[in-house]
Amino acid sequence: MRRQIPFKAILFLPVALVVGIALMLVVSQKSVKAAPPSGGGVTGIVKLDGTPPHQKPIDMSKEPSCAAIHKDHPATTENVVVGSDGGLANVVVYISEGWSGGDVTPSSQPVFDQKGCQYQPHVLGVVVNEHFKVTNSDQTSHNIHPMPKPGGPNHEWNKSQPPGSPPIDAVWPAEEVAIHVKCNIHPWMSGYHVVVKTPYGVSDDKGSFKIENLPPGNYTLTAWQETYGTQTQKVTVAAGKPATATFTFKAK
Amino acid sequence: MHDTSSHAVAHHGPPASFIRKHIFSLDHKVIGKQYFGLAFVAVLVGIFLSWLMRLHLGWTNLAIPGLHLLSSNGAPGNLMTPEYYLQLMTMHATIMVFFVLTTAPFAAFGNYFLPIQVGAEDMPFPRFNMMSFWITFLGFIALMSSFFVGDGPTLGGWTQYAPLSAIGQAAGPGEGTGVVLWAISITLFCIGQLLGSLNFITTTLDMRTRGMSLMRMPLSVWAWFITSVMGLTAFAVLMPACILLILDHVAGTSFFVPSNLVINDQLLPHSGGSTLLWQHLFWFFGHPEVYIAIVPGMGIVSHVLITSMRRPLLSHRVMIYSMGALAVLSYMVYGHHMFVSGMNPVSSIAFSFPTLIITIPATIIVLLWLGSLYGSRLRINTASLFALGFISMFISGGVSGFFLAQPSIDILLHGTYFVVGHFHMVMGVAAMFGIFAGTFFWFPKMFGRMMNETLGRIHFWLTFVGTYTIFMPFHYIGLAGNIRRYQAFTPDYMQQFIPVHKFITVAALLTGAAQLIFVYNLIHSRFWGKPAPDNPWEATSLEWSTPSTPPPWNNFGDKMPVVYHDPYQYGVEGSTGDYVMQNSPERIETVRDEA
Amino acid sequence: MAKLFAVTIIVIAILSAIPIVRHTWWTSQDISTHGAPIDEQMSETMAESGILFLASQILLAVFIWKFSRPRPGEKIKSFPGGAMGLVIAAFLLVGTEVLALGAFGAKAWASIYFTPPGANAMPLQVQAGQFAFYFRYPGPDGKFGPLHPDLISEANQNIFGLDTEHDPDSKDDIVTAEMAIPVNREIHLLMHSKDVGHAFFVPELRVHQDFVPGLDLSMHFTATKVGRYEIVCTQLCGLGHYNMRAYLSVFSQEDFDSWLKKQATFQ
Amino acid sequence: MATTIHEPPRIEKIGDSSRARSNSGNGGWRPLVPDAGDPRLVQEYAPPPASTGIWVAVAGISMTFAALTSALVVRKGGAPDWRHFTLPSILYLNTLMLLASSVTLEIGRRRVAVFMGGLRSTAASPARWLYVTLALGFLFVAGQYVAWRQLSSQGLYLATNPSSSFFYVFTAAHALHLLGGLGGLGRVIYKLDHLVLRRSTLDATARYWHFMDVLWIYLLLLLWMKL
Repeated sequence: MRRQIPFKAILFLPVALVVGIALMLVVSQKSVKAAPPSGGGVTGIVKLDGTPPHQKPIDMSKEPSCAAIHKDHPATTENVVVGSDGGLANVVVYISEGWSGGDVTPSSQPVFDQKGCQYQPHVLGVVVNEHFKVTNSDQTSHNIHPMPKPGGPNHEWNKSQPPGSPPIDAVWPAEEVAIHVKCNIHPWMSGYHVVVKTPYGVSDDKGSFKIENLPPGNYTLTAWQETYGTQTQKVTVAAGKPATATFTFKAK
Repeated sequence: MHDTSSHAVAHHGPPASFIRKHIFSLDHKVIGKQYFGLAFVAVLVGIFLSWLMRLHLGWTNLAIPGLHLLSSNGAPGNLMTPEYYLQLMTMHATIMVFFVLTTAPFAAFGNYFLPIQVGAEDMPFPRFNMMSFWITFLGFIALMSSFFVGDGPTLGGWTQYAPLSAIGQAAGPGEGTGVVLWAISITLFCIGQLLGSLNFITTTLDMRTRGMSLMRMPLSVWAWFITSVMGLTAFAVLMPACILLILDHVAGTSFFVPSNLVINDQLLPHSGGSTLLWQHLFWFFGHPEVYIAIVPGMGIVSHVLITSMRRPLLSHRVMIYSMGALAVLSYMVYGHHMFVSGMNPVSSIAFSFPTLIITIPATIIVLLWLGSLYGSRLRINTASLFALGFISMFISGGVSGFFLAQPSIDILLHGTYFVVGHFHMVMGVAAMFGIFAGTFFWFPKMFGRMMNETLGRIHFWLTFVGTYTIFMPFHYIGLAGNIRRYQAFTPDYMQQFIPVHKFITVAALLTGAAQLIFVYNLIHSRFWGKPAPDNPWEATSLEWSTPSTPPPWNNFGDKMPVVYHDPYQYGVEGSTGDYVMQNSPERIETVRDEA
Repeated sequence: MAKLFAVTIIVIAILSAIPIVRHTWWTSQDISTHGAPIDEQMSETMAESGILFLASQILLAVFIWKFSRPRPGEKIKSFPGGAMGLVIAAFLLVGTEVLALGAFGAKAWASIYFTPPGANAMPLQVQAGQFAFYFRYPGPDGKFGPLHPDLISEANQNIFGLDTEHDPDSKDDIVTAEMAIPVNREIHLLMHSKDVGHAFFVPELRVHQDFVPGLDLSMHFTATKVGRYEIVCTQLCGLGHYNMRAYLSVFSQEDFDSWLKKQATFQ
Repeated sequence: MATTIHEPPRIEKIGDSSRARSNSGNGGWRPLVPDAGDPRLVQEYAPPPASTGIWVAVAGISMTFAALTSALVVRKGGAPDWRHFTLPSILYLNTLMLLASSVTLEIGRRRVAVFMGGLRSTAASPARWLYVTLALGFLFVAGQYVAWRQLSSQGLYLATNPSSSFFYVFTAAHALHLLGGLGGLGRVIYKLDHLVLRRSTLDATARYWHFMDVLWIYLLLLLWMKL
């Protein structure tokens, strides 16, 4: 029949569509494997000298489910988080010189959680090619938008995560200190990814940090804080004897 | 070769090869069918997208099985993300407005029947006509391909307001490559329709057969002619606007992007552009565009209805003048889309009056249909049911225009579901009813087979009741302040609308499913339908006087028709019954215009 | 079939009209001083177009019912008055209707948009951005400090881009995420957008205006009823459009003063 | 219902004098088919759709440039960032070339008309002047390109300033349409060589070319005043 051909052509379109979609779904994934290093480490503390800047409270009334979480402890900005003893939290201390141990093995898959319309942790340290999970514990959609330097090896991405959807598996292919992360839906949400090639530690509420599994040697440590920038310090790690380091940032 | 050797017909001989016959055909009938096929594919995609959107609006946290197959970023864990909803919405609107409501009633039926109805052998520029379709097709491909680029199609709505659409990825997912593809697609579409309009206008002016005076052209021809004049002016404005948008997006110019925009805490490099400029350019096209979608429907419905009523309209001329008035006024009213957009408030009033006045020709058109129905001998079939349904829909959608024409009421209704209900009824569903009426009416001529009448009626009933069930509630919740283009209803006062949305979703799914009856009917009848006689509806216009059904490649064989009568000579005492065909030389007592 | 169709049209028309007549869903209660003419215009238009809607649908149905089964041999009849009659009817009926609507509507519109704000109007600035509204009160000095778009940092909650170190006028400015206004006091709202187009819509307040990037617009209004309302965005502004909203609290003057004082401590 | 009997084919009395003298002898509004209805005879009488088509195309293109013009006026009004610059002087030379091309085309068109009129004794190739027009057209486009290079060497690129943006957009849009005209001209020459050229095609192409000319003068004035 001479008229059958156009009809078949119509049928072909959805088939082509389906095939096209299937092709789009082929996702390649890399895995990280390296030999476990051993040895000592560096412990230390990060302090803030001076009066910490005022952290403005965040009014989340437009997102009631988040506002409810912060009912008793109002959420504030987290540019400078200072603990009781002047310890400075959310500082990433990493080895900027002297590391010769090759690729670092991640101990467990880090999680970058969104809870109460804030990022937990506020600063996430990861090593290059380390897979980390982005999860959403809120009752609202979030939008994760890390903004690496344009033109660099790390590419900006921007994905939404409705409540209840599976974690996003992400990875940074190159070193970068630091990548600002924002949520497009909630403008106040702000966090950082610090991507390093070497062992690192992130300071806790008291300002103390710990870098483990360092072979003996001379190292240069760099501490990065989102408001105050970086400081460096040289340390020597002897066999079986962890080194200590103290960083002090000056409040402006 | 001689000075006067120019000839209006026979620009091409019968097609020889398969490709020339079915793919790169110069035959206006094949091109019309290609447009019909394009619109058919597009409408299926559009309905599918609306299903996904409706499911999400009814049950926001519902995981739609398999959705992640369409877009892994847009639907992680089968849950629709906010941007994916808006992307689906934008694509639904763009596909429906451009590739369905413009292509089907105007480009598809117009291409097929305009030359036949004026007694021409073909369009005067068949190569342009072929290009017109294939450029439009490329535009459709460009639009669909945006589903497969990095961050998916654009989410900016079919209006693509700058600067959201012009600043690129910075504005969020769905504002990257998708916008460029959208703008390319619309630019191509404009070029395609400009070429089409060129052919339509020239055919109507120059290619009429002997005796086919302007006033003897059927109303469908008049509607297509008026539409193509509108298209020529409207698409010629949208095209450069889209190109400027692409430049802003890609080349860093600042036509539409003002200074000092801060996104993600970063100052954008643009400066000095005017965001209202885009709105003016867009709506100067955008408002005539809705008439481009509906006027062919009016022509088709008049044509079908007159045949079913067995009498001409009370006045052929008044109908033509009213459609012409709609076209002229449509350029003066576009500002009513921008009442609260920061335009000078004086111009709001200036735009309000023509908008209100445009209801007068629209009312005259409706009254002409109603008045002509009086005392007619109405034959009920699927085509006439859809034509009557069109009138009902057009009335329902039209009265809400009184509200939206007034800037003071627009304060309450701008950007609400009231607007969504209004345009879905008046230009969406009504135009679709026009397409359905045209399909049932002309299918026998296009494919040589009758469509199944029983299935047609079942489809009509489900669609008629279903569309009212979907779109009437839109008006109610719009009145109460439900904002459109929301993927979920977070404001406290909108919680009360969620049950209504659930109801609408169920209605929309059922009505959408009812369209499968039409799909089945179309495909089944295409191959296995009853063979059609040459003039199944006992109609008078020239398309029913072709020597074969479907018509031969040159429409009328070796003998061009000569026209002796006004187009709709029904209710007369002719030798064949109560009608006399336009090209029948017999003497009759003619029906006269009553204006 | 035709009779069933006629009945269906009438049933649909009546069912469609019921929620409107019963006000099942209706515009929210007006709390503004300027809203009355809008509401009046709304009910006028509703009545007139409702009558048109019902009349024409019923006419359509009746004609379908009556003329779909002609007796054999019956001649076609013409509508009394013919096309000219219909045209005249359309011009007289709809023409006068739309002119009246247009004239009264223009008056309502003019009463809102063509009047300048009073001298005592309280200035208040609103900035729209993806995807939240933020508000700024001038503080005790009554002056807004200048804006520096390059200083905007949402992470530091410097939403407006104020330079409190160098601009003395900015020091006492109060920035909030909720809007609060005193009742029965005219507000002069200064609007600008930080990024793309947005809109400011408070249904109860009968206030609706787009933010146009690159343009500073202003509106003025007076709220007459204490309560908590919502401001929503009606202009598609990106993926978080649905979530762009803020609360509007209308307080008594005392409550407003203490609210503002409390907000000042958060700066 | 009035009573008349047998209305013969009505011939409309739309008195458009320019159409009345159209070469088809009956005017574009009244395509006549002999009573026998033989389409082969139609060729003698039917009007040239190309002449109508070209006016429709001119209307559409005018609309596009009107839209761009209004964009320029709106964008310039109240924009503090508008930077004036002097138009590259080669534009004036280009203008002369384009004007000259219109003259040569008109000469060519007359020669071809005479040739088509049957006076084949004219020894010279009738296409000669058309080739000259074609060459001038290409020179114009090349000249426009030189103008672009001049601007970019001054550091004025597409995105530098709205004034330069509009300059590039306008000249590029015009050049694209002109290239279309060159294509049409090439087609005319090809058809002439193969003796299949229709008078209406020649006339339509010439009209389009003159329109491009007028459009360019308009654009030059606009750019000269506004930039």
